[in-house]
Amino acid sequence: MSKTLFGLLLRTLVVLAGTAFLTFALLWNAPGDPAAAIAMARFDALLSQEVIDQVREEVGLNTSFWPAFWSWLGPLLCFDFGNSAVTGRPVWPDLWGAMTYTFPLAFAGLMIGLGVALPLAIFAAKRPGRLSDRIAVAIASLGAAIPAYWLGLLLILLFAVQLGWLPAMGARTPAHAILPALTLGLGVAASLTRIIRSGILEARGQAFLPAIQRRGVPEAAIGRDHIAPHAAIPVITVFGLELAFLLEGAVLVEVIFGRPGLGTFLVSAIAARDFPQVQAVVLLTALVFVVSNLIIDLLYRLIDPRIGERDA
Amino acid sequence: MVSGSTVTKLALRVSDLSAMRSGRTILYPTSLNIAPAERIGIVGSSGSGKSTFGHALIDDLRRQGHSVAQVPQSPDEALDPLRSMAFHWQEAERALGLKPGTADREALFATLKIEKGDMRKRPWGWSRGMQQRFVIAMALIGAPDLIVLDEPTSALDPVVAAATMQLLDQHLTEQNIAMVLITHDLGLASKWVSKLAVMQDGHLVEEAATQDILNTPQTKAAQSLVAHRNWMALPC
Amino acid sequence: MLTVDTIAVKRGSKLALQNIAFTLAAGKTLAVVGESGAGKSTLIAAILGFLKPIQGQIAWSGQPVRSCRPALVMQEPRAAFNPVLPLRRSVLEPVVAAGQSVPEARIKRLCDGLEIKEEILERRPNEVSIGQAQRVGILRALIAAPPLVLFDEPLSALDAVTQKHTARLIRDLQAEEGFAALIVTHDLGYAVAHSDEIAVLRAGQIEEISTPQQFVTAPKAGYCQALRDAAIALGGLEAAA
Amino acid sequence: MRSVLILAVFFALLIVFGAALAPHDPNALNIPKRLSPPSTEFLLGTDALGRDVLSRLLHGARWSLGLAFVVSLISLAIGTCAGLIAAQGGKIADWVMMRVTDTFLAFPELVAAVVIAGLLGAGTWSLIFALSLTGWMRFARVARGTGLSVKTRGYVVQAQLAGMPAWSIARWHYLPALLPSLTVVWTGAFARAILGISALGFLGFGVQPPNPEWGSMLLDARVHMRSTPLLMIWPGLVVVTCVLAINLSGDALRDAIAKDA
Amino acid sequence: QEGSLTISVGFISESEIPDPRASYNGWMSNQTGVTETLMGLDYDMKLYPRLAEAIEQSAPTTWRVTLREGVTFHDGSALTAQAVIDSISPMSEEGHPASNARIVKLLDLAGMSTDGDRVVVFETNSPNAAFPWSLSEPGLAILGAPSDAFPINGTGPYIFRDAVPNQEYRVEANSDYRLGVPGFEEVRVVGIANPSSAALAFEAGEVDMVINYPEADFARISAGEAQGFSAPTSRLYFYTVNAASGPMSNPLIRKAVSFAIDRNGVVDAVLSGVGGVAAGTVFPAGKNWAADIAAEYDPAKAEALLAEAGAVKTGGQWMLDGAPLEIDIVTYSSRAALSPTAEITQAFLSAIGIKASVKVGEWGASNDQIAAGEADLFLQAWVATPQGDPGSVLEALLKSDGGSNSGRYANAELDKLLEAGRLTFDQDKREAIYDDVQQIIAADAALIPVFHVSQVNVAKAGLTGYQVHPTETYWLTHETKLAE
Ligand SMILES: Nc1ncnc2c1ncn2[C@@H]1O[C@H](COP(=O)(O)OP(=O)(O)OP(=O)(O)O)[C@@H](O)[C@H]1O
Ligand SMILES: Nc1ncnc2c1ncn2[C@@H]1O[C@H](COP(=O)(O)OP(=O)(O)OP(=O)(O)O)[C@@H](O)[C@H]1O
Ligand SMILES: [Mg+2]
Ligand SMILES: [Mg+2]
Ligand code: NI
Repeated sequence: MSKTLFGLLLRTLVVLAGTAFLTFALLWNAPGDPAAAIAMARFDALLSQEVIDQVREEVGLNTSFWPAFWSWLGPLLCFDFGNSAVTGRPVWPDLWGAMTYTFPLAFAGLMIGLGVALPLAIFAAKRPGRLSDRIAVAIASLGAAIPAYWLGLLLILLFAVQLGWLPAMGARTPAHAILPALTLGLGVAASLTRIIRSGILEARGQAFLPAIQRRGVPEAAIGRDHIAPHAAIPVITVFGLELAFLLEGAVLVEVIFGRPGLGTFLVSAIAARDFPQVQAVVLLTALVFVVSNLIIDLLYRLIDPRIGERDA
Repeated sequence: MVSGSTVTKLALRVSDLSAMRSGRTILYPTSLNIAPAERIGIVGSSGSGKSTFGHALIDDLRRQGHSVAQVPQSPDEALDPLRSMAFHWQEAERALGLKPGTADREALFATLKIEKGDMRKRPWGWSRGMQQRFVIAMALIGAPDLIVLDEPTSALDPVVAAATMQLLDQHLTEQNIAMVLITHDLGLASKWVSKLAVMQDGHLVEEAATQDILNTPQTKAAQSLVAHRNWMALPC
Repeated sequence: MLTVDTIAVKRGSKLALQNIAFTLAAGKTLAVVGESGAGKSTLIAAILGFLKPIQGQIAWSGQPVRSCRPALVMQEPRAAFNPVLPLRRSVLEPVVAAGQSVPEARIKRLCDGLEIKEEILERRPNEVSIGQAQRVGILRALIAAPPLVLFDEPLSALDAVTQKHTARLIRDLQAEEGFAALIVTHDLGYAVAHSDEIAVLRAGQIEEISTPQQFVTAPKAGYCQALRDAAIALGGLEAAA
Repeated sequence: MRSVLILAVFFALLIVFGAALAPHDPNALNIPKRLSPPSTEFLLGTDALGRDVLSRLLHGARWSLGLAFVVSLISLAIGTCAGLIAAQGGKIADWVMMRVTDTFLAFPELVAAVVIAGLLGAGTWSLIFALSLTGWMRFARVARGTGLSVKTRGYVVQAQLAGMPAWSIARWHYLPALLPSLTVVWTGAFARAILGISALGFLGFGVQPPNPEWGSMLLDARVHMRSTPLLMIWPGLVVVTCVLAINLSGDALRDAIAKDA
Repeated sequence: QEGSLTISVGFISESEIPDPRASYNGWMSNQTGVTETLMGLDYDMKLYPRLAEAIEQSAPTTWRVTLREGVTFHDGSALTAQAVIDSISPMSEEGHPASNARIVKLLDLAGMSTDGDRVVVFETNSPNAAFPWSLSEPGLAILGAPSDAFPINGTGPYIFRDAVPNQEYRVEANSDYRLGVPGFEEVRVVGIANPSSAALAFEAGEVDMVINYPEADFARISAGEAQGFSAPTSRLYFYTVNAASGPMSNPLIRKAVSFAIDRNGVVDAVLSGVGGVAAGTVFPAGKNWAADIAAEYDPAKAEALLAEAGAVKTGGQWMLDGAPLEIDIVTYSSRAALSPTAEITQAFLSAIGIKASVKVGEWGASNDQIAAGEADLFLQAWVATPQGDPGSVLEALLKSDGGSNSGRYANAELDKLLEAGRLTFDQDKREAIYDDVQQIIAADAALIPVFHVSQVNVAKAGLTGYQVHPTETYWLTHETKLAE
């Protein structure tokens, strides 16, 4: 137990350190003057060099790479993300605020995706190659094919402008999350549908299935108990990857729907070269990926304990 | 469990079963009658179409509405590597409409000497012979019209194989069940079945009482099988 | 020469093998018999290095066993073949890996001996019968003339005629090429007729190692007796008794 | 399978000959005729700068389809290799590979884009580089996931015993098992690449203005959504049709492969 | 006084709350009428006393500001000379929430003192004609002591209520406002980054007014019930020229390029005709400081100038010193109009036979390129009069030692004039100086102005008392209301 705990800690640390360092180093060496970018973000206007130099001094960009890196890293070890270079306010409360918008949205998107994908995939896999299959897959693929901003704007046009059923912009009430979650979810649904369908078809070819059918086990139970676990291995992989997609997708969706959130937070932070903010988001996403990867690994082993056994 | 003697079972009949795979006929039209509680052995050289015939037989009978239990030739074809043995067992019980735990598992397992097997493990956590016996045990839960066993003892050592055949014999008699035993082992067949069907190249070439075939095989296939019955009499 | 020096092997938390020690010289055959679940397949996995013994050593002339490119005939015939590839591809793997050219003559000879048509090598594993798959497995194991071959129930799915011819092929090739063979089998008749030594495995331990002669005439342990009786009861050893 | 081939040929033709079919210079401005509706002169109308939409779409195929194809293939190759190394290479390789994947996944694409644009300069190569660099991780994860379960199969054991080289085992035993899920991921990556090219174009590298490219045509048209909706509909339709077609053919390909199996 | 107004705006600066003086400019509080400054800029960009009643210069470095009578903060306390000093002095205290180094530098104060209750005396370190203009800077809001009820204790017609970072900024009416009762009980400002999304929100009735409405949709929407507002601001799109090397170091070629650009065409194509006005000079025509220089489009003259510069046209392509005349244009992507403007310029240049390429990158990267001489033209967008004063931006961009003179333009005469402008206090004399400055810039094409951005706003029918302000610093006054 303590060994797995240690392993978990190590893997988290390595990924966090890796991403943090890489991001910092790349951002630092990126073309353009970070002080100018920060100044632009602060004043929303171009400014003379003196003001920029002043900003540079203020946010500690007048040092070289390593001192800058350490002075950011030092407080971080005490779980202090530092202050934003643009607003001068602590990063953590704002980041937390952004998360409270993004995570529920991402979760809702994932659920919608799953809710659409599962029935559709099962329906499609019933008769592979037939018209019903083609139509179901086409519907699902549409989700991936329609660019998110197209879909988002269409949804707003239909449900907010034409029908007036749902609010279009902002994030004040839970109802505000419906359209963005739908936009996000339909994108997720597409790849999920296709991978689930593919997984089911793959699982259908297993040699033991005829015998189980002859044993008199009902079709539904076979699907649930035998096909689903076999199909699950590629599916959970993709499911985990959809997390990455969700965070990426959130960037667009949040902009379209005027929602504050991690996406908006990150985009403006990068544009403004707001190192502490960028780093905080990167660390957070890295953490999400480590944890999700860990869960995926555990699930693999749970579903198919042969995995990992021969490593021993 | 219903006592077998009170149930009168019907004769089973399949006619003109055939099978094509990858554009090749691997089973030519074949018919077979199985009297109630009759025990028929299907023998033939490897690749002669025994398993194919077995599958076709089961599918056809099930289509006719008979209940048939099956023991496939390889446990890989019978067990889902991702589900535990306990799950398979419960699933088989449920499929027969039994409440979980009603089947007399302990007795079956004891006779088959797999009582020490860990039911929480998945099939590949058991040795192949153990898996095969587990599949046989599953086939013996209910009281179907027919049990089709495809090489049930191929992975078993003689001690266990003998015990298994005895258990099977007893179950069939008690429940009045017919059996089709697919085997390459004439010695085995001679002991446990009353009628033999010999297959060759997708045809059922000879069908007669066991002793008749052992004593006076008519076709070349049967003769060859009879000639090579066991090791010690190795002629070559 | 294969040396197994008092090994113990764990499977999960259970001790599946203990105190196993024997040697197997080139050109010799060791038959391993024993009840199902005794640990025969586990022994093979351990020899090939897929399971690490928790104690003891296994070596081929002082080297790790895998370094001599041993061959294995698997107990589950179809599992040894990639389901999406024609059998020929899998069969040729040992040859390709060794960088040799395709030994058409040898394939022909093996096919003849195993009584399989060469044509079935073009099929995929689920398009052949299990007995055929088993023989293709043997073909694959023998194709590159390995110095050590491990057979896990090589004849279990074969009819008596094919069994005999297959057994003879293995014996002939062994005589020519001098590989060491370890054969796991339930078939006492086969063990007696075709091995130099018979090891009886029971509950993870070797109960007895003896020559076939001793095994038939003067079995030491009670289990051997039981095996023989059962074999007779099933109809296998009848004629010899 | 045939429909897939027809489609592939069609796309290839579009990439190669699309530009030649264009009735106008895709970059020729015509301000007096800006935002004109479809007419015989401009079959699909003109954009805000008076350029012919049809010609821009035809020229854009090279950028959008061609680049997306290259990028998704490179990602596929890198990702599959990485995933297989993780699955096949033992515990340490797996650990290292997966941590690298996590790191790349967590690493914001935007940062990568900004930096690569700066380091390599704007251009097709840095675009391909950036998109591949941020696109391979999905393949790696999928390849590893399936690879881990294939690893336990008997035929892999046999191949190892035979002493087959690792790449050959990967090629012959892992790849066929991976193909179905990889094709699904690949078609997804293709779609993402089409849109990704335009997203990165906005960061100032890759396809430079005035070169036409579907994604940025779509983005540019957004402000005209209500007044000149057709402007947004054309590139949208083209992107949707292509991505849809690619998705569907991916599935057909998958089924064809599975049937062969 | 009733009802509520919801305004959508591209982004809501987070730095306003809780102290609009802090670090950066307090635009939102000023725009929504929460805070007021001592001086103000009117709609013609002329300076007027706002909280001040009068401002006079008693010595080159001494400014006396007399406050209005009877002004109170939202919490009821009186605006006194001491209150003004208390509001400004923390800005130079490091670590104080109001700390604002930029404004401190702008003011460059040596000291502040009171002369009675209503007069504040400012002492600057050096003579600075821009000082009164600096007092209109939104960040120089005069605030009373904050309290829980009035976290931003301003003096304006609206009282700050609450804010959700990045999302919403809400104010309520100050019924005690000295000039009259404001027109709305409540005003909400919501942030919608994407203009198309904002337009949809407007159509869905979720917002009543959109600041920076998509120009392309302006004609359609204002043809319906909605009202459109559009007026030029001092935000200038212009080309910085690489005056140190390459073809642009030749003033004749610079002028030729300037003549080759049809600025009205640019405004039509890029801004749908409403998003800007063609720029002949640095300041928007008709407003304070603007010299009378019209935007000229004359391709023939452009070609004549090229010939005069020694270029020869062969095969429709201008050649200079035997090589084709090629111009590299760089710009950045953060403002949507930049890249199409550059593209059109490219087209206009090629129309007269000059080959041009466009590279869209980041502002910093593009700036580096022009500074390194790797590009010839750098399209940027600056607010030409950040506090209404004309000097600072021109000095930064064009003085030979200017901090943002990335094109390395150098002109001794211009340097001298700009210096004089900063030190001249008489308004008429200053105007004359900056007129000369603009003439030199135009004659030498020291930079190439393209257009002044118009702020394009849309509101629902009936909004009165609202105008677009040229520095975008003001939205609401107490007079802004919805007519029934
Ligand atoms: N993967 C596994 N994990 C845990 N235990 C296992 C595993 N495989 C086999 N065992 C156990 O190890 C013991 C020995 O199994 P093994 O497969 O070696 O038997 P065997 O002698 O080959 O039997 P058979 O003749 O039936 O094949 C059995 O009790 C079995 O349940
Ligand atoms: N899918 C298929 N495509 C082509 N031929 C097939 C296919 N399946 C089986 N066959 C062939 O059909 C014949 C009969 O196969 P079957 O499995 O019934 O034989 P069997 O008698 O059970 O043999 P064994 O004793 O070896 O199990 C074999 O020759 C086999 O090669
Ligand atoms: Mg068979
Ligand atoms: Mg075994
Ligand atoms: Ni013979």
